[in-house]
Amino acid sequence: MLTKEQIAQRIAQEVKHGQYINLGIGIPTLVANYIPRELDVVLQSENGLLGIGPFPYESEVDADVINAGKQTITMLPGSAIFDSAESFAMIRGGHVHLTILGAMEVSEHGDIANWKVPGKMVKGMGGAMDLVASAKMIIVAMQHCSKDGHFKLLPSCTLPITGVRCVKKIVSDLAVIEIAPEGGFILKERAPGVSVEEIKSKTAGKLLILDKVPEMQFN
Amino acid sequence: MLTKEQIAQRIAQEVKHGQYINLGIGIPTLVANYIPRELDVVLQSENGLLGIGPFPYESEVDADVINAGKQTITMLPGSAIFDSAESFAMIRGGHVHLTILGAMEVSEHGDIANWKVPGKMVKGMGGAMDLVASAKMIIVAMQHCSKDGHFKLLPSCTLPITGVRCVKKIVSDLAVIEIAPEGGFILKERAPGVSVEEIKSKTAGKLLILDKVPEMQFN
Amino acid sequence: MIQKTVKDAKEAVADIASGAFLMMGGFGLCGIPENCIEALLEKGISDLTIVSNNAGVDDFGIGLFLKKRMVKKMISSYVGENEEFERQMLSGELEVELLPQGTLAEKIRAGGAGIPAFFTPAGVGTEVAQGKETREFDGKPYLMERSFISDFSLVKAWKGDTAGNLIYKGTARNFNPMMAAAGRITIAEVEELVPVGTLDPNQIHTPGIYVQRIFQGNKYEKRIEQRTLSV
Amino acid sequence: MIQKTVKDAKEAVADIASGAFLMMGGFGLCGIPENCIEALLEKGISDLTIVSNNAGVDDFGIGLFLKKRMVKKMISSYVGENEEFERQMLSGELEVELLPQGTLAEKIRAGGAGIPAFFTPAGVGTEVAQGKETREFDGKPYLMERSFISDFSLVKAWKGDTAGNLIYKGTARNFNPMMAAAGRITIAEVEELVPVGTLDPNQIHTPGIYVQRIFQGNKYEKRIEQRTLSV
Repeated sequence: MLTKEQIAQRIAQEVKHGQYINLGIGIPTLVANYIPRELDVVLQSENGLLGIGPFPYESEVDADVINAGKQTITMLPGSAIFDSAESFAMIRGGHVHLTILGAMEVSEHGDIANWKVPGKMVKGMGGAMDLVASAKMIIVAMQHCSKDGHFKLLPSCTLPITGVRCVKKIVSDLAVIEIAPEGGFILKERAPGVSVEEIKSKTAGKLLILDKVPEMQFN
Repeated sequence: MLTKEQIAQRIAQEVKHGQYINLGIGIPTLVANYIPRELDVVLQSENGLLGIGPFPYESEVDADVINAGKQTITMLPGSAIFDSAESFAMIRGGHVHLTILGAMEVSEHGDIANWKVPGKMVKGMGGAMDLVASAKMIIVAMQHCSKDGHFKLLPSCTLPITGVRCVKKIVSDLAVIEIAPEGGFILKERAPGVSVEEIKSKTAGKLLILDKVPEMQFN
Repeated sequence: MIQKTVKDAKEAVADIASGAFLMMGGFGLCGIPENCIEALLEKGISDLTIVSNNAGVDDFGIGLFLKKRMVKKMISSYVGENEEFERQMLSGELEVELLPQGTLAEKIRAGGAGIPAFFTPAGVGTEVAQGKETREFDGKPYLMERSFISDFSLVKAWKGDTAGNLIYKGTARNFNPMMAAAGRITIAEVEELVPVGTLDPNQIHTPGIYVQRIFQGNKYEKRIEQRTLSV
Repeated sequence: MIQKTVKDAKEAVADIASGAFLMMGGFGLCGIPENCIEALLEKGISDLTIVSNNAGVDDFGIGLFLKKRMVKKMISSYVGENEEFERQMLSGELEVELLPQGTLAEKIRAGGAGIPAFFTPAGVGTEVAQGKETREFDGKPYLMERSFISDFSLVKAWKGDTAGNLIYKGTARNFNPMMAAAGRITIAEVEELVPVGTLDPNQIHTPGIYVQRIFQGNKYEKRIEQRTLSV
C-alpha cells in the first residue's frame, strides 16, 4: 500500500514537459514535490496565479499571496496574477492541460463525487466542477477504500457527483487504473506487494485486467 | 440653421455632471469642446480608454494612443486603459451613461440607421450597434435633411438599421427633437431664425408640436 | 475626472439597508473588504443576500455577519472552515446556493458586462444543473447560466485614486474586479488612496467607471488562514 | 517556466498554411502584428479567413494581404478606409462578415474562455440578427452569439517575457488580449523581449499560458492613420 507521498510520487510520473497543471487540495498538492526538475511545467492556482512557488520562509510571508487551499505561498520568476473570471476562462477554455484532484467516489464510467455528503458535509464544490468539466486530462488521487472499508470505486456513484465521464486515470494506494471509454476500471499497475486479488476485492465497479499487471516503479 | 459646431454646442448642454460619455466620430467628437469646465465628466473611447484628453502637441504624439476615430490623442490624469472586451462590457453593462452619435436616418420610433447604404457603402457598424443597444441616453447629431434634400427623419428607416427604438433625442441643424414613447418626433426647440413650418416641411415622420417651440439658447 | 471619495466606511455603507443584495470580494480571507464589513456589523442590518466565494471563518470576515444573523442567503462556491455557517445551513436558518467557482465568477462578470446569460460545461449532469436549461453545442452539453447584478458591491484594492481607478496586489485580486463591475453601487476600500494621475493608466485593474465610492481603510488585519512555511 | 521563444517572425509563422483561420490583433493600425504580417506576405499563402476589427489601409497592415489576394473571408466590425477592400467586397471576390464591435470582442473572449455561446442586445432587430436565435430575458430581447476560436492568433505586445507573459501599451492593447486567449496556437510579437522575472506579476495583461510562441519584432513602423494635433 502506498503512502500519500507515494501516491503523489506516482502521479508525478504522469506529468509531461510543457504542461500547465492545476493541483487540488490534499495529496494533489504533494505532487509538486515530485515533478522532475528537468520538466518545465507551470502550476495554476484557481484563485488567480500561474507559477506557484514553494512555501515562503517566515520573512517572505505575504497575506496577499495564497493558493486555492488558502496556504501562504511564493511566486516564481515569470508568474502572472489574474482575477477569478480570467482564472476560470483559462480552465474552461482548456488551457490548463492537467488537473489532479481528490475524490470520495469514482464510477467505472469516470463520474466523480467529491463535494457533498448529503446531511453530513457540504463544503461546496469550489472550482472542482469547472476543472473536471474542462481539463483534457484528469487524474484522481485517492484511497482505494474508505477507512471503514467502504468501496469508493463503484459501478456508479452514490454521492452527488461533481462531473460526468471526466476522470481518465486513478492513482490509489493500491493501484493505477484507467477508465475504459466504454466503462470499466482498467487495472494498469499494482502497488508494490499488493496482489491483483486484493485490488479486485476492494473494487466494487467492473475491474478490467487486459494484460499482465506490473508493479509500480519508483526511482 | 446651425453649423456643425453649433449642433455640438447645443448637445453639450445635455451633458450632466458625473457622466461617462461615448462620443461618435464627426460632430459628436466636437461636443467635447463645449462641455462646461465646471462639469466633471469622463469621455470613453471604445478602442479602450477612459479619460480622453485633447489632441497632442507635435512632441507628445504617440502612435499607441488613439481614439476610436484613429486620431492621435492624449490621456488625462486618472485615465485608464483596457481591452476591447472590457470596453464593450462597460458599454453593454450600462456603465456609459450617454452616447452621442451621427445618423443617416432616424425613424419616429427612435430606430436609427447609420452603417450601411446597400450597394454603395458598407463601412461596417463598428461599435454603434453595441452603443445604441445599451446606453441609457442616446442623442443623435445630424443634418435634418441630406444635401440633396432627402428626408432623414422618417416614419420608418429605409436603410438597414443600427438599432431599434433606441434614440431618445435628436439635435439637427434645424431643431431639437425628442422621440415620443408611443412614436413621433416631438419638436422641442427651433434653431435661431428657423420656423416651425420649415421644420415641418423637412420632416417626413410624424412631427408632434405639444407646446410653444422656443428658439435654442446659446451662451 | 469624476471624484468618488467618501470619508470612511461608515459613510460609504450608510444607505445599505436590510434585505440588500450584496457582493463581497475576496477568496478565503484574502482581499476581503475588512473596513466595510466592520461598518456593516455596526449598522446591524439583516436579511442580506451575499454573493461571496467563501463565507469567512467563525470570527473573521463574513463569519461575523453569520454570528449576528445578518444573512438570509449566501451564494458561494466553497463554505468549509466555518462551523456556525454549517450549523445555520443544516438547521435551515440560512439559505445557501452553491455554485461552481468558475460559474460564480462568470455570472458576476456577465452581470457587469450586460450579458444576461451564457453557457458553461461546469455542472452538467450534477445537482447544479437542476432547473437549468441544458443545451448541446458541437456535440457537447452545456448549462445556461444567468448573470448576477448586485445592489452594492463591496471590494477591496491595494491602491486606488480619487476617480475610482483600482490596482490589486497578488491573489487578493480574485473576485474583486468582476464584483466592482457588477454593482449598481460599488464601494471600493483601498489600502492607499492616491490623487488622480498617480497610477499608470496601463496598469489599472478596475477602471473608475465601475466605482461609485472610494475610501482609504482605517487598518487592515489581513488575517492568514493557513500560514504555511518553508523550513 | 515553459520557454516559448522562437527566433523570428519567419519561424513563428512557418506552419501557417493556406486556408487557415487567423485572428489578428489591432484597432486600425494601432497594435497590429507588423512583423508577422510581413512574414506571411513573404510566404504567399491564400484562402485565409481573418478575424480582425479592421482591414488595414491599402498599403499597410491587412490591406497588403488583400492586394495579394490572400484573403478569402474577413470578419470585422469596421472596414472603411480601404479602397481595395471595398472593390473586392462589392465584386464578390471577398467574403465579409460584419459584426458589432462589442459582439466581435465578446465572441473572441468567449472562445478563449470555453463559453460556446452568450447573449447580447447588440444587433437585435437588424441584419446582424438574421439566422440567429433571439430570446427575451427580463422583458428585453437579446441575440445568441457563438464563440470564435482561431487556428492561429497573431498578437502584438509592448513587452513580453520568454514564458509568454505580455504587457501592452496604451490603446494598442485593444483586441490583442482576447485573441491571445482564443488561439489554438498564439504567436506573440513584442517590441521588447525580456527574461522571466523582469515583469511584475501584478501587471501582466496576457498570462503566458495563452502564448505558444514569442519573439521580438525586427522593427515597428507604427503608422499613424489620423495624425491630429493641438496647435
